[in-house]
Amino acid sequence: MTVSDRDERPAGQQDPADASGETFSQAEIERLAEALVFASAEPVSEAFLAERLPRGTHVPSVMHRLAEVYASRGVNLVRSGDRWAFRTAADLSFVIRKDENEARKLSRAALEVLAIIAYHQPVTRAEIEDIRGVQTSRGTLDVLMEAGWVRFRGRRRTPGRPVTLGTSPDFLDHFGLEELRDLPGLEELKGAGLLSGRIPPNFQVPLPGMSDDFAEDEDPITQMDLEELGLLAPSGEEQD
Amino acid sequence: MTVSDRDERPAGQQDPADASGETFSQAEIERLAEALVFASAEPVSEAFLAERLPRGTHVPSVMHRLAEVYASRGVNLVRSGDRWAFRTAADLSFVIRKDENEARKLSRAALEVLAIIAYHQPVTRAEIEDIRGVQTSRGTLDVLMEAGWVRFRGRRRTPGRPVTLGTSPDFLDHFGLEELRDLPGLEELKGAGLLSGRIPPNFQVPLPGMSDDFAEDEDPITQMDLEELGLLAPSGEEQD
Amino acid sequence: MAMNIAQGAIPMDKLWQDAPEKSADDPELLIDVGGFEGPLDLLLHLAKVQKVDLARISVLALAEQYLQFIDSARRVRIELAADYLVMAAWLAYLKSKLLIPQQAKGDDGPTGEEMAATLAFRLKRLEAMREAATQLVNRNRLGRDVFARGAPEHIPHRFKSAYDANLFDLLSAYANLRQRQAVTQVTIERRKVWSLADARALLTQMLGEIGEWTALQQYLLTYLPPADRVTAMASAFAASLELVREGKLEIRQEGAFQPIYMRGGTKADAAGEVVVDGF
Repeated sequence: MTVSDRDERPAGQQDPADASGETFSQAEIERLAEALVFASAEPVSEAFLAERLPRGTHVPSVMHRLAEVYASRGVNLVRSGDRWAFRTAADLSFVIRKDENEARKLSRAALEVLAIIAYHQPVTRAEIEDIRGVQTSRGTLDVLMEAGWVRFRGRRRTPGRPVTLGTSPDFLDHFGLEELRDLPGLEELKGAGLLSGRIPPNFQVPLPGMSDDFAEDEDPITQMDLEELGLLAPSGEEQD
Repeated sequence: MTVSDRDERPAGQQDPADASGETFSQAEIERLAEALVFASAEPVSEAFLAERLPRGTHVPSVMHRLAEVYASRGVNLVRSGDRWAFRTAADLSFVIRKDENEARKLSRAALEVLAIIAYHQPVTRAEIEDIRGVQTSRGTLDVLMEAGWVRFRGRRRTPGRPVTLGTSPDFLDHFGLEELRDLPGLEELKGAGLLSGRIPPNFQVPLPGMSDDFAEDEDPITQMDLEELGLLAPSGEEQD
Repeated sequence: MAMNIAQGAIPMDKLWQDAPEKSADDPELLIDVGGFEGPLDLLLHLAKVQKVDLARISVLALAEQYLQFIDSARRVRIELAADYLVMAAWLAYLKSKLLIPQQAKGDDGPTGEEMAATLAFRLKRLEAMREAATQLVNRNRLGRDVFARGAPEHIPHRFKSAYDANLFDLLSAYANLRQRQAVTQVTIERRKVWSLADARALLTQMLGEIGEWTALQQYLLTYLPPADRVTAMASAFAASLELVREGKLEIRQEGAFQPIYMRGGTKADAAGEVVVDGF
């Protein structure tokens, strides 16, 4: 299927280094230089460019011409030492710098906990630990709460009345799901190659219900509960 | 985590969007847009640009103008979906191509499944299997998902609510498509009814004769043919 | 279904080079049928080798070739995956329908010609997708022909959230976790058994377009290796009952030990009717 690259090249285009017979226009050489600097992960030396540009090209003059072209643009071609690179124009760096706090990748543990909460909700902390076989560190749930994907749903009507966790509307939004029932089931996970065939016959993937319905053995969480959990200041001091 | 952008901005520099008093020239706006897209390796969405360009900027027209400016250069501004990116010009691939970062090779099956998903989306696994006449091996979809080209789209509103698959924005970016409508041959395939699950009404199949006769330009398959195809052992070794 | 095809197995020609050393009567010989991706692929290949234009293909001739191929393969005891055999059964049925003039029995099921058209359509569609795939992969691809900024200065947020994760990450994490917990010590022996799900899929596949009473199992059994027959029969029967319950299938049997006739049900969700006269 992958045809040799050389065969795909439009006829008439030759490796510039070999193109002793051919002459490249000024514009062509600039295009080449521009593309080389753009695609490079590091500033590009003039020696590197000389190797790739048509034989006999006077690299410094090409680069200086290019730098002039870009001087008035939002991106400049700048030289440091004998190496060239594209950089955002200094006066515009504020638009770029804005984004320095980049989205962080969720840790594997956080992904696991989030997925369990999504599929098994309403689920208690103990149940999450049971499924994962390890204790969930405090920070993991905090991260998910902070991301706004996980919420306290209610309390299980069992001894100790453990808090149940579920996903939030933001979770659906972020992961592009219309509703919880859109989470792929066993067959689909298998089909996508995510679950291998080596699973026991009684293996099941729960089908989460609608996010807002309370389970039979679940009570809505109350103001009192949140206070008890230390999640809200005692009432009276409540803001808003 | 996400500190408000406003607080981080160096004093004296105002958000262009808030600079109600200030007017930005066309050229300034283009410089900003250019800087924002140039700085990123990934395509940048028009929504992202709209947030950062002066209020009231008609982003698509700015981008189209910029794209024209860059059309003849070694680096082009290209659209994929509602996102924009700078990419080296395709005709320069021969100088820039680095052997180390060859694009990943897809198996024949994966490529076929990818094409089916692209042309038939939203499509269920069962439909893919119907088209290929074979089960999709475990891992094929996995490869496509991991490459980031295929995603779960949703679920079909039919019994069993099968998950539907489609392509991702990265698919467009990778294959240099502005939008799905630009898939090669899409209109012809649609016109020929080959993207539907049913036989198109105008689909003509010559009625086979009521005998074993082969057509004029047709020979019966022979033992020799099967050997040639490598499907059978050379005769003589035949068992039974 | 494709369980009998070793994934990425040795191509046929390689296989034959070793053939003399191999015990010729080894019935467990697994092959990648020349690298074919299922019966449709094989059919498409047969059509191409015969230089038959798909637009004017003779389905009957193609069916003949396919059946000859399967017969030849069985003669040399090549174990073929179930899909190939099901297709053989279906083509044998199609052939019989094409050769025997249609009797006006008031059947509203598709004629042999309609079935042939369906097959031709599927082949053409698959071929079109192959062609599309080739065109796609030969486009200027990012990282091969076209390159992104090598030294990006920022990454625009895809999401508003401060955390980045996509559905695929989430699902893989979940699947891996559950799998890890589930299969710690469980090893399942691979048995030569047709599961209910297998049988169901096969029946549905075969019955898809058949609207008249047909003794389908007979076609099926002709093409199954003897060792598979009992399990295939049992599973197919169980699966057919399940399909009847769902209204996707009707079955009829004249008497005990008589052939079981089946035909596609009328509605997918209507209650099915079981007619078992013999009991």
